[in-house]
Amino acid sequence: MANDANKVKTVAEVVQTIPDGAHIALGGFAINRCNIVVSHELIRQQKKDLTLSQGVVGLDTDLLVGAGLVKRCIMGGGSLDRFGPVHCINRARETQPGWSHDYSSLTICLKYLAGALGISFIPTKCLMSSEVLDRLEQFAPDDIKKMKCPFTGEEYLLLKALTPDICFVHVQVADREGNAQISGARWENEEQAKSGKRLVVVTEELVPTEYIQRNPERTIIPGHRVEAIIHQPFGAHPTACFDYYDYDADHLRLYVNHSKKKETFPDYVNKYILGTKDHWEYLDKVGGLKQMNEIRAEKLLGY
Amino acid sequence: MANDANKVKTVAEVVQTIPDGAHIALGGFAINRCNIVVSHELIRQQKKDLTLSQGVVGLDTDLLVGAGLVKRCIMGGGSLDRFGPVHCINRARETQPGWSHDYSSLTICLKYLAGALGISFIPTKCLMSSEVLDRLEQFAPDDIKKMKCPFTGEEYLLLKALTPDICFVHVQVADREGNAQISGARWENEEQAKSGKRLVVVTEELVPTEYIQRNPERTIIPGHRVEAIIHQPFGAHPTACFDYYDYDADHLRLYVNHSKKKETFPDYVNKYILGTKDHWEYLDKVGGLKQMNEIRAEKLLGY
Amino acid sequence: MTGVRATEIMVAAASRELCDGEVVVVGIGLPLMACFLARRTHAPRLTSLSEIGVINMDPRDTPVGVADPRNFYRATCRSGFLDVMGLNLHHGNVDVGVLGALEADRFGNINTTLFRDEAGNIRYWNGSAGGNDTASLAKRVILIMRHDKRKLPKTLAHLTSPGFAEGRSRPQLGLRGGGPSRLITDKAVIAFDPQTHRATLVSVHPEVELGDIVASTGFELKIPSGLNVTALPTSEELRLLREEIDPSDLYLGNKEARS
Amino acid sequence: MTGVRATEIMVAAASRELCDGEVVVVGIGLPLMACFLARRTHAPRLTSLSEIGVINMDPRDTPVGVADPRNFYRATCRSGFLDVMGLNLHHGNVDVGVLGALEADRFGNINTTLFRDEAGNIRYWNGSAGGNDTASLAKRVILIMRHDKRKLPKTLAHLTSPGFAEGRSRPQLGLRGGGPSRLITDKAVIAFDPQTHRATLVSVHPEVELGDIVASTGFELKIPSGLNVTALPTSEELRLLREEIDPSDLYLGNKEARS
Repeated sequence: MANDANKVKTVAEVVQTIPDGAHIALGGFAINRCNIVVSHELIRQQKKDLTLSQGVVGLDTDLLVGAGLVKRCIMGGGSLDRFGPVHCINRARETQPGWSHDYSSLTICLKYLAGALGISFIPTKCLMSSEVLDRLEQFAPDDIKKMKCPFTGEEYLLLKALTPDICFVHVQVADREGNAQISGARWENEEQAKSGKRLVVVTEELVPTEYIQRNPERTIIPGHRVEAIIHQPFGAHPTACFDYYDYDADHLRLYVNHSKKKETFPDYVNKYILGTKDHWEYLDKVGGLKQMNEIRAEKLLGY
Repeated sequence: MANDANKVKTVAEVVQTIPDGAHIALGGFAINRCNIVVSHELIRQQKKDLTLSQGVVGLDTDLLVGAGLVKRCIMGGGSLDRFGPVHCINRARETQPGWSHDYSSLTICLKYLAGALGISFIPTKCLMSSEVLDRLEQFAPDDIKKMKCPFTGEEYLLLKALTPDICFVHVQVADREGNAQISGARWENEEQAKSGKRLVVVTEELVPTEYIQRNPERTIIPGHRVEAIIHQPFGAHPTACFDYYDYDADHLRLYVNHSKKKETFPDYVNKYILGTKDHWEYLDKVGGLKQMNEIRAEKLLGY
Repeated sequence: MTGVRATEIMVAAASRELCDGEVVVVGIGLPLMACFLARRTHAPRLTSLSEIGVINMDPRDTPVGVADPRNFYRATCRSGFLDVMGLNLHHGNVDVGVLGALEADRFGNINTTLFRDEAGNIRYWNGSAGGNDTASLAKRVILIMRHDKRKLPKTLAHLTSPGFAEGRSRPQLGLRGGGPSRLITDKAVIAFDPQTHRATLVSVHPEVELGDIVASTGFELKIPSGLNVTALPTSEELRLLREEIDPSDLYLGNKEARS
Repeated sequence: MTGVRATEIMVAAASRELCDGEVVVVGIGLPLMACFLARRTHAPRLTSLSEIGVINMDPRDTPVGVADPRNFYRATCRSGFLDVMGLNLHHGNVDVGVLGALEADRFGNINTTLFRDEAGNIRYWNGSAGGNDTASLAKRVILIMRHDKRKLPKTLAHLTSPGFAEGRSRPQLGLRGGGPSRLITDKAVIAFDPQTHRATLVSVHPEVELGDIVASTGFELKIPSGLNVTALPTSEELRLLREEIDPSDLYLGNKEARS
């Protein structure tokens, strides 16, 4: 991968390089560090026929599915926690059998790990004797096999590696090379980010490399893996970004009120996404500086 | 694993619980964070017929082999960097064909990763078409197999998981529960430490849990995995412990002068190990407070 | 039991199933409440793991979900799926999984994926997330659920996470973990027979009629002689739940008691 | 070439093989020196990986080995084998491996495990460490070695890390990486023929006789017409090597030039 000199890009520039039909992996989890800024721009640019993968799907993926951009979802589960289920994704699952390939959190993570390690398969003892497996055997028969361990004789499932075309991960800090550090839990962020052909980091804060060098044990993503850095404060709103801001509970409720019904979802997209030219305009529309200050994280708590 | 209330033990107490013939994994690498305090005590207690495994063998393993405690070594390579080769290990390899099972750094790490993940095998594209593989097929035929990926048809080697009976890792800080954080590079420490049936942490500094909670993203080993914590400042001497002290170059040279020849090695063991009752006495014998101050790490450099 | 709510009985009963020193993977909601209660009472050395990558979380404010940063507070380790669910759960050193579900059957198989609504249409819910991993691998599993005929049916709408599927033993199913040990509802505590693996009543909550339990259970429930009454939460347990663990009644005040 | 040492020519020649923006796994010694020189001259955006788990190390003091904490200084990432050798090298995004060796043969296979001493006895050395991993997986490999008959033999004492074993192509060998591209010695720069995979002379260092090279090479070396003379290090390269990169002559002063 070429290690370009100027990697800091706008989300519009980055999204322009993504072809229709691409496999995109998003780094959010339910209502935490979702790639909202990326999802919004994918919708503004009306990308088509996307395959999405994610450990536990969240608002970033639900938005894309609701907006009709997604033809296949590879996922381990997901919800908007107590704000509600991922209604758009669930509608797609209800109406199109086999539209989603459903795994579990760990098995999606192992699939990314295999992709990141450059091995095309990895064994697991999860999913055995479940309908999750039955459905994968029905709808994704080329992605899952059974095998006896040649050393122990124990039966395993082999999972096929996931290798997305492009991965996005929202982080708290990154430098201009893409060296990125994540605070709080990081679910399958590392394995996912390193599993793909391209990697783009969205960061709350752009820091000098010297800051990274102070605590290089915290670097989860080394810069040479990163093709582009998008600098967007409050880029995960209305989901949370630990140490930076809490989720915006009011906006999440508003979202769920719209996403509940197919008929009302376009209103949300039109107003907050198509009706704004970029994330700054979106942030203004959802309450601007005053509201962002409202959800800003407290020092000790991180939310 | 029972999570006992008092896990802080002496190295003598811990080593007493290790049976002859055990498979021990040590966490050192060449001349960095070697489990010297553990090796010394194993020698004092004259354990027998040990199997040792380590990614890149270092002084901790060389000592045990030189003292005649080891019947099998599973390793990825090793040396004492520019201070010399691991003479004791090399003598054993020269005189006993098949005594060591030689892999590479990554393949040993993958074997530990498989052990840590609880999967009995893991594929790799390393070692193909090499004499390293030929010898493993000769001397460890039950530990390595070839296989075609059922998804891609690509040929892989399958490595058998490593699951040591007991793992030791030397860290900079740990609390009384065993929550441990490592500074500097950590080679295969995490995968190795989590691969075994038992895990013991040797720490330079015993910290309150509140210190761990300040930076829990840095916790490499969670306390519930840890059976015992040995608190021993300068416990890796004469090897380095980043942020705490540099390697002791004079003592390493003295070691290599003794280890070079089978005949002179017992002098080293008698004087510095059998001739001292514990690590504090050993530290006094190798220069005590003045020498430890000499090698103490400088703030910004960490060595 | 004046003023003691069913959710509080459930949480206290689940808490008592957890032993000091054990390692527990917990789902959000009542499972988390049970874990926090155990740690504040008889099991101070319990280790709690959250799939997202949090160990020993000790929230000041009740988290609304597993991804709520409130659940990261005072943790001793923040990592990810690979560490918590891979290097711990799949490694084999998790003693207990505590899970909620949409449905459970008489073999302790659970469904967290979809259900049939009143009109008979399939409605999707969350899917597995860490549920299948935990049910497959933990040494034992405790289920916490509301007790009604539709949630405890004869046949699941979807078998997301296996207990003793078709009444078979765990080794027969190719599974490593020990399977479900308890199903704790708002009416009773249920175990699974060691031979037949079938749901067997253990204790009935105070003031609940046996007939009500039978009528609210969609599957056949084995009822042994000599039934116990579930112990009520102690006043200290109630104080902890109400004042420290869920003062805003986020989970304990939920009539659905859904986790 | 007054005062220019063979080690300096080797390091400068190796440095020029590295392109800006590339990702390089480097062994200790002359490989590391070459990488640092490249970064300070034409390749400021080179990424260096050390197997132990260090990325972009920028030492103030010359490290004595890969495990020397001097090599951790000013790094942008400190992780471990799994990250550097697994999630990067095995993943397939390492452009170049720069390695030293005890022996190399005409197909660029290398030995870092053992050698025969004067008496013909087998003497063990280090083994593979990250060598086999790098040789197997990097897109291309640059070897840096002292040039003598015993170090460049017809038959290796041990094939630790494959180049083009038995003259076969990398896919035939089941290997993903592209194999060795250059063998840089204290006498010459050698490449491997794209068809036959055999060692082929590219350039001869200044003041080195072709006859000396042939006499010091244990294997058959293809010698094309139109040989070049290896460029000397520039004065700026020499200054950097002597004043900044290895001021204590730890590696550059080593007559053995062994890495």
